[in-house]
Amino acid sequence: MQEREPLLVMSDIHKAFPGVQALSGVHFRLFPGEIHALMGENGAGKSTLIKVLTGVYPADRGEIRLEGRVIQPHSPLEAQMLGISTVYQEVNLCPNLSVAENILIGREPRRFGRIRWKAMNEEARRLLEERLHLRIDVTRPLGSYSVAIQQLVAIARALNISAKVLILDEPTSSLDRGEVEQLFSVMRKLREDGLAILFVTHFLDQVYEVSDRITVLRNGRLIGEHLTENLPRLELVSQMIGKELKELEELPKEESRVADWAEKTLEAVGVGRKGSVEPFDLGIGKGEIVGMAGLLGSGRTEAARLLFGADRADQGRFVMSGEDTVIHSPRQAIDKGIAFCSENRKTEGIIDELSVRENIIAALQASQGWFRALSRKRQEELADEYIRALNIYPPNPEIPVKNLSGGNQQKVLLARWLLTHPKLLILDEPTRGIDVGAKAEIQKLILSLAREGMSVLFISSELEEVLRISHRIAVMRDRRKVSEIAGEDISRERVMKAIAGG
Amino acid sequence: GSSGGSQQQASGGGGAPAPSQSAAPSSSTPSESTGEKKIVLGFSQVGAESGWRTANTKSIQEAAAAAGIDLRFSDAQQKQENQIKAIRSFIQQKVDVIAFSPVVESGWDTVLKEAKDAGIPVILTDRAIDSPDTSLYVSFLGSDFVEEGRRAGRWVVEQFKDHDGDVNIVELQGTVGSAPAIDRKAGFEEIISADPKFKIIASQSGDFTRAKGLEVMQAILKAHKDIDVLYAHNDDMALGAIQAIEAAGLKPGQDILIVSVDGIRDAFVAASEGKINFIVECNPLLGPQLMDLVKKVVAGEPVPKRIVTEERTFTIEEAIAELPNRQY
Amino acid sequence: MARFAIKKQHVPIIASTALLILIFAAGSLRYTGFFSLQVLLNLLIDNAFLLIVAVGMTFVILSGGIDLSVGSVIALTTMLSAALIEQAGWPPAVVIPLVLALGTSMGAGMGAIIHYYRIQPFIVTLAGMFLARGLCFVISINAITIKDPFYVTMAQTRVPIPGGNFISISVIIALAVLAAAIWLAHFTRFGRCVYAIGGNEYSALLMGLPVGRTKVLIYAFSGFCSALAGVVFTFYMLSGYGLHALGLELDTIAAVVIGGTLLTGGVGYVFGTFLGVMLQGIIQTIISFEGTLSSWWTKIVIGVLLLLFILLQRLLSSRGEVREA
Amino acid sequence: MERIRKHHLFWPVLVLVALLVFNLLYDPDFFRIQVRDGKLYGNLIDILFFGSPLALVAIGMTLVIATRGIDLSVGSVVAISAAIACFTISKGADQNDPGLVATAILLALAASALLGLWNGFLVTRVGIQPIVATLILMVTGRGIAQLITSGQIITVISPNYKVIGAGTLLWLPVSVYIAALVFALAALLTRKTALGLFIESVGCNPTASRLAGIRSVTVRLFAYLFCGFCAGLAGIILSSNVSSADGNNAGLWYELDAILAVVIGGTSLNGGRFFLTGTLLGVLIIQTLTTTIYSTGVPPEVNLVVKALVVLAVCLIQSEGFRRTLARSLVSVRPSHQRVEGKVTTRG
Ligand SMILES: Nc1ncnc2c1ncn2[C@@H]1O[C@H](COP(=O)(O)OP(=O)(O)OP(=O)(O)O)[C@@H](O)[C@H]1O
Ligand SMILES: Nc1ncnc2c1ncn2[C@@H]1O[C@H](COP(=O)(O)OP(=O)(O)OP(=O)(O)O)[C@@H](O)[C@H]1O
Ligand SMILES: [Mg+2]
Ligand SMILES: [Mg+2]
Repeated sequence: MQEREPLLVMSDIHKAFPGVQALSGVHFRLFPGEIHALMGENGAGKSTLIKVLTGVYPADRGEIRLEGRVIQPHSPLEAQMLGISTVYQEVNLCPNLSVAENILIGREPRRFGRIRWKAMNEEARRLLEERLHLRIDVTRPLGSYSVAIQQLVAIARALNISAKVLILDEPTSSLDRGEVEQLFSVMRKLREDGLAILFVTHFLDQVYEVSDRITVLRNGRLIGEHLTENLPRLELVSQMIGKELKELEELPKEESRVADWAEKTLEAVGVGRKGSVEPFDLGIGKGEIVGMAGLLGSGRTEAARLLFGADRADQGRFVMSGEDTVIHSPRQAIDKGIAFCSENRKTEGIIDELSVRENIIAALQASQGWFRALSRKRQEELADEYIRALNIYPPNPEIPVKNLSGGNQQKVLLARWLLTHPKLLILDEPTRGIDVGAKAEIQKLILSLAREGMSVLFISSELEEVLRISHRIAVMRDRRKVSEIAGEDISRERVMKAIAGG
Repeated sequence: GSSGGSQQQASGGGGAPAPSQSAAPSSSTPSESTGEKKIVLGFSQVGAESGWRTANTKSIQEAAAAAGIDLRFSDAQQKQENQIKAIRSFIQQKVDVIAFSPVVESGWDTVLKEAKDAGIPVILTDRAIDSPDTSLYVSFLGSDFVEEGRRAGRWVVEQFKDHDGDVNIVELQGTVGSAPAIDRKAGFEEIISADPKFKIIASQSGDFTRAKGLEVMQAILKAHKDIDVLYAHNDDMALGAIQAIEAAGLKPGQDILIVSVDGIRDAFVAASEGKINFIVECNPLLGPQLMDLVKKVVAGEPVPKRIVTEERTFTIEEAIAELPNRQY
Repeated sequence: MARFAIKKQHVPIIASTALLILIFAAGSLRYTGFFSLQVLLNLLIDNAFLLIVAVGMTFVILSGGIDLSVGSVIALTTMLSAALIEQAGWPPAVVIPLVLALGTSMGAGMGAIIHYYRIQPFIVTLAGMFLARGLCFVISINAITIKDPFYVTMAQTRVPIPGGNFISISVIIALAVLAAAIWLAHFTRFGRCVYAIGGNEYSALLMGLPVGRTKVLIYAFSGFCSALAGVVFTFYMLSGYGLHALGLELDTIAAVVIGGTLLTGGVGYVFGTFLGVMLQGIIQTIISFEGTLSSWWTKIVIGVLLLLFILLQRLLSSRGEVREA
Repeated sequence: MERIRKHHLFWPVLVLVALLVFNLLYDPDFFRIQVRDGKLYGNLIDILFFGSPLALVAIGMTLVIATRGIDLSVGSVVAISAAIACFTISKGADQNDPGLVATAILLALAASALLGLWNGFLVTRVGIQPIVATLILMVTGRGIAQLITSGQIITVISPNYKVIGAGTLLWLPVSVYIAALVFALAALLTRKTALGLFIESVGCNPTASRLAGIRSVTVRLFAYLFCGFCAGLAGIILSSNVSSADGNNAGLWYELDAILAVVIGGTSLNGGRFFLTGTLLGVLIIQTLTTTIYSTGVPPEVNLVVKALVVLAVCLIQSEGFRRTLARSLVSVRPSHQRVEGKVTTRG
């Protein structure tokens, strides 16, 4: 393996943004027929390296060679024509176009210049089904599907381009186990066909499962390139974080205090919405963490949205501290002490032009109203506090949030809601795209908040995570709540069984 | 005489002959006598862009009511294409006579041919059209903008005939490209160009409005120190300019002589205070004349191809005498 | 699943069509002479140029941009045609391609500035609007009448339609443009790329679509449509004049938006624009058939009719959506 | 220096200065300001004076645009407000009665605010696209204004009313104070309360704002209402200035100038970040340009060409890409092509 010529070589790449040196002197090699994991903390420069490679940003310095020849793509289009196919970190597709178009636009089947819609839909359907085992109506607009589906569509698009290099920037961040398996088998097949695959993820398991080689970045610098088999986990983590770290997995599992949870923060009784979620009952106790598990599209997100009033429930009622309440809008929910951190950070989360500070205080300020404005000083204090607590990088509250790396944006959203000190915190995929270190920190934070009496509804496609921190797990299947598993009963097998339906 | 004006009903329904599917040239030339059937007149107005125009509209509406003519009035909002549409719909409604004030002179041939083919006679009011085919309309009733400019010019020349040295003139033009602006400018220049001592030192568009007249004049007054005459293409601009002149510490009508066109009431008031020296009238009250014409056309009587409306000029003294009679 | 199932995206179009029929029926009941095919055909004849510009504008708006220069480009086209034909004596066979090329390149120029220098379309096309209108007056302040036999023929030829009705050649041009544009929007790569850019320009770029080229082409196409509309307008008016088509850009934008295209881009249909143009036309027709409105009431009634129509359209559309869900 | 150059107002200020310097070179007297009858008199004062109604409208427009909206009806609201005020005064027995004048002004302002609210209602509650919603009022509004004035120009003779648009206070025109006051009010409202944050966040990402609990409906309603109010105030100033109300022409094309000013000032039509000071600079640039055209005697037929070229120059110079191209072609080191750079431009 070692002796082969690398397919792609990036040498001495530098890239600076105003105020941040995102990449400094990075070298990177990619061999044909290998899966190469690019690792690093949030904001390490992974996505930036990929964007430099594909011509989204020009490099300040450095050289890129593909098959020995110097290339200088000026746009993703040129990169594609050179044989580099990319799935970028945020879902970068067009929500207004149909799924089929999103997969095939630019390469539609045509006859005499006329797009053959039937053939196109057919091809898209086939692609999704054969490669990713996903069966959906490909003529519907992409925007009507959940983030996970959108991510799969983006992957399908990239897979369909006959390329020499395939780049996947956190493609699995909101996929569940089954989908990830599916993706991996496709990736392995492509590897056999001689493709070079660059893969970014924060899931260590996944790295060790598929990758052949690992490159680690830290603060925009190259830390090292290793064959996967030669790099033990702990070593990888300490390379990423820059300091020794004890095994992350050993979070103190909460000894259950079931008795306390009799006092419910919020009870949903027969709450449902036609066409999205069947009526369900769910009560969340004070200080309790309720996990929600289920497959892709099982309706977890939609159930959570009902609890927050983001969509209006057309059946059932809510009870808060023993009294019936209405939750018709996010506004009302917030006033009652409910917070909701959406899975879709790009369109429903960050307010991209505004600064990190403004994004952090947005919800708190909204609940205080127009005239009780937080003073600038107070805002800065709060922002600084949470930037430190969540380790947001770069720690500058005044830069526009859109300039933050994906993981750091996610932390900003978390900060926004933590700041409101809600009674009930609904977290939909809160650790999406967050690095290992930070993930552990956030889990610890959630546990300690629960200990202080906050109720949490925790949704994640990473089952391990749900198992680890939940006191009780609600399982969704086909837009119905099918079971509830609590306390001692929680185990991987039981939950899996409930999810699969049996 | 005045008669009750409540004759106008909201919708048509009365006059038109039985609807036929085709718009092909029909032989039904307006042969009905004026006896019992009311004459239907389709009138397409330019718009309501100025007080002058509103007075014009009002005069036509009142005269139609008085003459017992069923007026179909359509407002083009200053757009030629709307006027063409309106004329098409008059043809469709089979009115007896079409009259309109063209927004511009050119571009009427096609639609007027359609009218001609449908056997509907057309009368132009207020402005002419430049078609070589004069059979497209039966008569043109209106003022002559060039002549108005000439009258203003003649007065200026007369005022300064004993004056040696340059006469510095500021001109406030109407909307760039509009017919009155072009013609009033041309007529004025035609006269004053005879003597090189008359110099137009600044000529800027004031869009026929008071606010613009004020703004433009204010700037011109700063750039030019000795202005003898202000020629404004309409009264509104002159009224705005007067304010600017006063703000500059000068006396309108004395330090700067002011000539303007139209003759609206406010201008007469200003003239009576000595702030406007000469007004060239442009008469909007064409209604009665138009209705006579319509009746004659329908009755098949011969009408002259060109009827110039009666228009006067007013010096300060004449303006003071006229002021009580001004209606608009 | 049924073959006749109505797609959610099509609801606004269907609602608009239904309303148009409704208004026509109401007009026919109220006014004599309204219920005839020729009234409908006149709608086309009188709005042929508006339809053509609106089609071009649809692409611009679909891409999330805006083009304020269209009215002025029409005026410039009429002026240039008139000056070249009547004053310079050039033959129409040279003049028409020339003005079309000029309009197209002006559009392309604006598109290039918008894309490469990242300046907001509104401001660039506003400058284009001032420039084109200003150039008209530089050519001549006066209106120039066109007497060229070719133009006169084009203006006055009536293409007979069975039943004794007729349309003009401009209508044929406009309908051809409409058909071509529908094809362009829905069956070509260019068209889909326009939708993609409107959906999310940055995403389109990352998806490897030729965003720059497409954007320049979009404005070039709009410029071409404006120039073509200018040619048709010249047939209609037989004159060149600097004040022609004043304020037409707003009528055009309104027609497009009423036709269901979202100003934020990415959503809408070219056919919707056709309906929007027809709607504006029919409101005009109703006003002139009404025949008793003073100038200000005319404006008020136009506004109120517009509002009523949009309210009804929204009502019908939301009903449709509910049923679909 | 670098900090100054990066400031978002750097280029608008530079353009304004360039325009003024051009004037100074053309006419050395351009900057001269005299005291005449207890008031300052000169071109610079004129620019402020004639710019103030536009500034008012543009300030309101800035807020609306920041919420990702647009208001095309401002010109019509100007006309309606002028018509109501003048009509009310003209019906009075004593046109100069301060009570009457106050009533007239209040009526006009209330109506304008109401019209703004109506726009906001159509946009937020009925869900009509802002451009169409306000287009309706733009068309109808002129009609309403003319209906009030019966299509005539209503002239009023009321020195008390005239003070607002043509009066002087401490050497400066009263209207300049009014514009300054409203500017201060808007700045205070948006920067000292949380309103500015809410407006920007609603304009940036309406969905995210709703989920963050911001009352986006109220915020947008307020923006339209405020815009209507500002337009109404501008209408009063304009009509008081010429002591008359002209339903057809008052405020004609104001919407375009106002939007232009907002855009020159650096606010994006896609909503989000807004810059009130930038808007003010935009207004001054437009007004200075107008005055320049008038006082340098540019023939009216090429006015528009000049305006077009200046507008183009203003926006090109604000574009970083263009400046780079320009610098490169001036230095002409090596012609290299434009790079795609995503949405990375930062506004400091
Ligand atoms: N457009 C931009 N403008 C300014 N700074 C940027 C921009 N894009 C990225 N950065 C900065 O560059 C650094 C690297 O970001 P990058 O997105 O490459 O991180 P990443 O390794 O992909 O992180 P994550 O795991 O969170 O996705 C970050 O500090 C980020 O704030
Ligand atoms: N076959 C399908 N598989 C998955 N999702 C589907 C399917 N068909 C439709 N969808 C869409 O996916 C969404 C599923 O709802 P929701 O987002 O609540 O699921 P979820 O359990 O949160 O899963 P995810 O992990 O995808 O977020 C719906 O909006 C639905 O339109
Ligand atoms: Mg990243
Ligand atoms: Mg989900």
